[in-house]
Amino acid sequence: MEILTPMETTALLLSLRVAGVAIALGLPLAVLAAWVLGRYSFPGKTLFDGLVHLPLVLPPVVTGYILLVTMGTKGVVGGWLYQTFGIKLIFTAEGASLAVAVTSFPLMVRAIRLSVEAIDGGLEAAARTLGAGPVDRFFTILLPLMAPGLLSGAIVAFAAAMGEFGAVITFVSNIPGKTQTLPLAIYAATQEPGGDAVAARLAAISFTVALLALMLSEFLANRVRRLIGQV
Amino acid sequence: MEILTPMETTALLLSLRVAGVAIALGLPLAVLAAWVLGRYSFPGKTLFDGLVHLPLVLPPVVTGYILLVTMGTKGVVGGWLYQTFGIKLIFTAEGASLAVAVTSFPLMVRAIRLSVEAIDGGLEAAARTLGAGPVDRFFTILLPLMAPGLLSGAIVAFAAAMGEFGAVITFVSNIPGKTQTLPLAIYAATQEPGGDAVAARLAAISFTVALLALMLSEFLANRVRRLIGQV
Amino acid sequence: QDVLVLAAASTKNAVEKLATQFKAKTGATVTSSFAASSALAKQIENGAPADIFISADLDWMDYLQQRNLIKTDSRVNLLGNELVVVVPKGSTLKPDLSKGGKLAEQLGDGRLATGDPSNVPVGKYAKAALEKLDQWAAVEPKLARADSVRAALVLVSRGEVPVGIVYRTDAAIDPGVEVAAAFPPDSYPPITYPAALVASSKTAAAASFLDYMKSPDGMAVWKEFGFVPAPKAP
Amino acid sequence: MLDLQIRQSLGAFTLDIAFTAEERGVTALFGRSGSGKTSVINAIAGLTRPDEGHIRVGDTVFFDSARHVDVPVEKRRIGYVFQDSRLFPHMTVRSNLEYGLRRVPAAERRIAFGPVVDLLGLGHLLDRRPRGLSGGERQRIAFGRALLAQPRLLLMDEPMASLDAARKAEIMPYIERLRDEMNIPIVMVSHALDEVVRLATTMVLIAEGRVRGSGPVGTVMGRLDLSAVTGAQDAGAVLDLTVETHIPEDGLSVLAFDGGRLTVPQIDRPPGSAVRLHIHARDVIVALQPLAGVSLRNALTATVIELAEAGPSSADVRLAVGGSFLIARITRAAVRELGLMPGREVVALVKGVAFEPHSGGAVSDRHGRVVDV
Amino acid sequence: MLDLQIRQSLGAFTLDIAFTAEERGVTALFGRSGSGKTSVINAIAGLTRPDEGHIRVGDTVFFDSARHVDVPVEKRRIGYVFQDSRLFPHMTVRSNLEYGLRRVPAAERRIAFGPVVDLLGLGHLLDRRPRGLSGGERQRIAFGRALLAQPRLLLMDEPMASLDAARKAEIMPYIERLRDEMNIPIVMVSHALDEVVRLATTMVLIAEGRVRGSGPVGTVMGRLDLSAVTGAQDAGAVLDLTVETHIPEDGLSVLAFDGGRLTVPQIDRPPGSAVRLHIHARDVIVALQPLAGVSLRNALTATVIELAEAGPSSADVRLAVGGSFLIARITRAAVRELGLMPGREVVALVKGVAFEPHSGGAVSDRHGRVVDV
Ligand SMILES: Nc1ncnc2c1ncn2[C@@H]1O[C@H](COP(=O)(O)OP(=O)(O)OP(=O)(O)O)[C@@H](O)[C@H]1O
Ligand SMILES: Nc1ncnc2c1ncn2[C@@H]1O[C@H](COP(=O)(O)OP(=O)(O)OP(=O)(O)O)[C@@H](O)[C@H]1O
Ligand code: MOO
Ligand SMILES: [Mg+2]
Ligand SMILES: [Mg+2]
Repeated sequence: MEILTPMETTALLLSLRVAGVAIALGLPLAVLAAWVLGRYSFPGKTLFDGLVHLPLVLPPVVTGYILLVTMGTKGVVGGWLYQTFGIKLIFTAEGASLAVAVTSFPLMVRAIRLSVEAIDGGLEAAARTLGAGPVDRFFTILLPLMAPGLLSGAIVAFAAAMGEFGAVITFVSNIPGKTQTLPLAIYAATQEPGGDAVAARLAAISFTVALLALMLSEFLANRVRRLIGQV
Repeated sequence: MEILTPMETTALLLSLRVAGVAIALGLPLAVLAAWVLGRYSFPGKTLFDGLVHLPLVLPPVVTGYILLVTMGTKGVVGGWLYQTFGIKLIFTAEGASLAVAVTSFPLMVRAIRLSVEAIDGGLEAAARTLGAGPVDRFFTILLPLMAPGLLSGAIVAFAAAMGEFGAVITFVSNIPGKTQTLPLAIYAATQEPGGDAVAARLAAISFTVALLALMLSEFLANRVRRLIGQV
Repeated sequence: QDVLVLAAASTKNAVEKLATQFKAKTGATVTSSFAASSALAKQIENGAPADIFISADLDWMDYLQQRNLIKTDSRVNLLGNELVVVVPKGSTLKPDLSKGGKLAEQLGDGRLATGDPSNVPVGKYAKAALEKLDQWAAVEPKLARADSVRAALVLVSRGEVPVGIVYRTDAAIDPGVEVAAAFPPDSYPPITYPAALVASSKTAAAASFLDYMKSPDGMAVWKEFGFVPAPKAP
Repeated sequence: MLDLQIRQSLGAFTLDIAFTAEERGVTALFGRSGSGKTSVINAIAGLTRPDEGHIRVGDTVFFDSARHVDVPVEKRRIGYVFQDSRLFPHMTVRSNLEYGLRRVPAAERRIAFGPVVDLLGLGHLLDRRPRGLSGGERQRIAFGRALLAQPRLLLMDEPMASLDAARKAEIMPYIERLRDEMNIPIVMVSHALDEVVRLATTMVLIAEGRVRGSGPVGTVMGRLDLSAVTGAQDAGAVLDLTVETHIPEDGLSVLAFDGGRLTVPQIDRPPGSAVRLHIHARDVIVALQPLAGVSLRNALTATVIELAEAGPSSADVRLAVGGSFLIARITRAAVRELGLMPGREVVALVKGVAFEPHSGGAVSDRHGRVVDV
Repeated sequence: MLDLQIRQSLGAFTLDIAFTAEERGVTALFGRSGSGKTSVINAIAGLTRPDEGHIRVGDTVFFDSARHVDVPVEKRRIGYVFQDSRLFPHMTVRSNLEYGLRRVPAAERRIAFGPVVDLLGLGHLLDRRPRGLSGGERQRIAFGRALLAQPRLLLMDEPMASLDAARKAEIMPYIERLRDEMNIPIVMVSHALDEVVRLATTMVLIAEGRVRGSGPVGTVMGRLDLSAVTGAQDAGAVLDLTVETHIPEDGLSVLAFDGGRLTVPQIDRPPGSAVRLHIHARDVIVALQPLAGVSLRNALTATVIELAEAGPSSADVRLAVGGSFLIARITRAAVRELGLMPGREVVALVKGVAFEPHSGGAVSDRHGRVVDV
């Protein structure tokens, strides 16, 4: 028996790509948001924090629907993107990335923010006396020291991205080879007679991928911790 | 216009209760898991970590399905619970709590684990020289110092619990007043032509609740940080 | 040019088989995306580049038609289905579908699984049928409202509920359940799966695939999966 | 001119500090634990913000509440050696050391990497990370890091508390060079009077958040009533002298002041240089007439000015030697036996090895003031 | 008996330490920064695990690699005052202080809360949290916390480095009481020779992870070749004496040893008590005959034993006084002028105020050994 059918391989690879792109795009923004939330006070901070968490609070289908309305080719943003750059997100893998990026964003921010808050302010004070301005300090002190949280946030977001269903199917539908990620394939399998076995196998694959990602992240986290002198 | 129909009020209260119970039950376990994962090494650690993350990786519907199969009255565990204690989880609010507890569990563990890892080992060493054994240290040193992470984990889990759809509807289905949480009501609304307005209003309620929860958590986190001497 | 079909999830196997056959015949590739009818309709509304929409009920097709998002002249009632009562395999329960019957009592402290009558098509039909049979009021508090036919079916085949109301097509593909009774055809509005070309579709092959699905060859495939021809408009 | 006047509430503690000091030189903040020393230098660095007041160094205004000036820390270019070392845990020792250096334009780099590393004995640690370093190692790195940032003003909070005597002896001359050759003003906190006396030009005594006395080290130290604050063990006086000649064959130098001559271990300064000596009260012996056949090198004619109790059995004798003062701590039994009283002419004897030489930079600030609060 | 023999790799650094010390008393670890002192006490505490060796205190085996004994830290009941204070940030000062105390059965509590708080001057801080406390305040709390845990052995890593002289002067007698009255064995790291001499019974010199010399403080300090390690400034000798009589009217005490008598500031010990004096080399003056009319209280007949260079201009003269030894640091010019050479009879003069008295617990360990590596 082959382990994966071509369709399943496609779904797996697509999931990896979609999740990968989502994390890669979301991470810098998440770091920025976490930094701002973790280190500064400003009016409207709680509202901003609330907006960051919104995708977590809403059922994913609703998030997907909001994306559909705003980022579809008829939507405000999506329409502009389409008219101006010819970028089309709906029904594309890029759109799937956007959907999982949005739903996993709060998870990244939370993890990274925790790391930012745990960093000893005394070190930043020391860097200031050594002439480092805010951006400089951000890159030379905060960013390296938040690396474990960043990794943790990335991995949890990656796992969530691998499992995201509602937002994806609602925004970019369920097109094999284009937008049918593993969770959608699992869903599709449950719609078929005797599909449970297939669904179970796909779920096992998901789990294996997540396990590998976790192993990688543990390994990296240990290295990072050694690098930043925590071990 | 009234702000909420009776049905919506019911759904909101139910959501709060379901999420609250889920966090209350999940938190101690999450703390335990985070402590073990953050402070100790043991064979099978990655596998354990993987299992903790499983609900994040799998589409919620699949998680709900797994719960149905295991915790339903015909399931291995659920059957035993039912036979032995007459506890029935399926189609009940308790079951909904279980479902959201499971899906939000990895989020709690991640946040708390980050906090555990950020605690200076030197403090534990000091506590050891003062005669504190592992459990003693856990309660007197680690637990208070991980409080910000615990809060953060709880709030993120609460938000996710407020938004969980797939696992809930699959495991306990959608019974108004018993298991129809806000997301289920929102989803139901979006499935009807012209239901968008209702869905939007319910989503706004969700958002408001989440915002309030966040404000509360920020407030508590600041107090906690003052209490544990970080500010 | 590929044809993209957005179809209600319950039509998945049949549509895929039709697509394979169509490709063998014409060489044209048909891709399909299966999801809830509501999601698909909204995707079309928001600019999804689809060619054909197959809805599980009339409401969402009407929704698009009102907004001029489908080619009205291409709209057809493609299929029909039947509403049946299923029980877990081996169950001896004989559902009482008589007018004013005791279905609710038969449930005991169990529940009746079906789609959510507020928004899932199968639930709407079930509600109509039970109302017609004067059993709705008794059964309603005992509903387990699933978000899809499949989810309702799982509850039955796992034995978590003693009774479910689903389409015959779904009942046919789940070995864990057996059809214990069928609702009288006049007890609920005809179950209709409408199909149409999407307004923005520019693919010539789309029309011919739609035609193929309506053709006798196509109908044979539908039948194979338990669907019945569309009921005549009342 | 270092000109500081600040008022700041820290919880229940209030800081209310004002002093001025020569810009060139070392200002020592001296006071008991919890008196507010760290708080003062935090304000100078800009890490905390006084409620009101001003902080000026020469022409530069770092802070002035009246004029709404508050230069950000990173623009002040004030080096700070923290009481806890605050090394960056994720960087190697080398990167820590270079952190400030790299942020200074090459043209403004006067303190070079190599010499600092050598001075501080950090060569073998450069590729390590802070974790696992010993307390003294961390402190030396923190010192080097602050130095290499080419500060315009250097703050040091007990920089040598965790250093052994030998390392201290190596570092002190270097701080002198910073002060004298590089003209970097330094404000330091120290509990060790020998460090203060050797390095400081101005001394600021702080108690309970207020200045108890400030001025040139010689003036502050020579006041008997402050010795209670400075710590009984370390009472003594400070003399400013000029190098007269060297006796290379004995490794000695002869120093002159208006009260006479002192022979001390050779000082590496050309004749004519200004030099300061801290003479501990317990190193001064009082005799009624000059002695012979004894290892004491230095005999100065002196007049008893004042007697004060220093402990249950001891007394401090303030002696005028020319226009300067010395303090001798002797037993009260000796006071009685020798019949010491104000006005009495005596000989003050000091061992030649008792001196800790302290050179330069001191002459100019003789006009400093003493503030009583 | 404190019996320690460990070998441990720490990165590139290797610790290879063996020494024994009297169980009753203070063992001082002395050595330069990075020599391995903290590493040794970490091993004693059980915070790191030696690769091999053993650590025993009296009958208790804390660690023995051969016998696979490794008592967990929390079971050792060893108090540890860390080099960094490691206060619990989330607890008030009071809770910090009580942390260890509460974990000891009431019956075993010999050190009470109130007196420790008073001694350390912590009363006004009890309700504060560690954040914002000054360096010295933190260190005092850490000390109190370790004490109140009623340790069976107390480890202190530079406990007084950040304390001012006055506070130090208050705390030292307390440590003496712990040592003498409560019989708590203490192992301390210190860079300050005055602390070591005053408090320690046994001194262990550590350099580069190895023991350079160990034994009773008097023996170790009296060796000229070790003064390079202990720091040139602080060379000196240690005399063990007996209180002979007190002269209350002068606040003086007369001490006797086989080399004669010394008059010192009054010591609070009954006649007959054993007492130790550290006599700094620079406090000893050499004369060819007894002097009159001078504030020097103490003249001892001595014989020059050995001369050694101590610096470019100074020499250390080792003197035999009865069966004991003194070291005098004088200029080489004085050596020449006085014609000092081994065998020469001289008078050693010491000022009465030069003494830092150190009482008790020292007589018993005169048989200690000196180890050379
Ligand atoms: N885990 C470790 N990894 C590598 N090197 C280490 C480790 N622990 C200690 N060292 C090194 O061992 C040496 C001894 O360190 P230790 O802290 O014992 O010194 P110390 O004598 O206490 O010095 P100080 O007086 O400066 O505190 C130092 O050079 C230190 O860098
Ligand atoms: N943020 C704060 N909140 C409350 N009290 C504070 C704060 N900062 C400092 N203090 C108090 O102010 C006093 C002065 O503290 P500071 O650190 O300046 O003392 P210090 O003179 O440096 O003492 P040390 O020699 O012990 O380091 C201390 O009693 C301290 O507890
Ligand atoms: O295919 Mo449906 O929309 O679940 O009836
Ligand atoms: Mg301080
Ligand atoms: Mg150390």
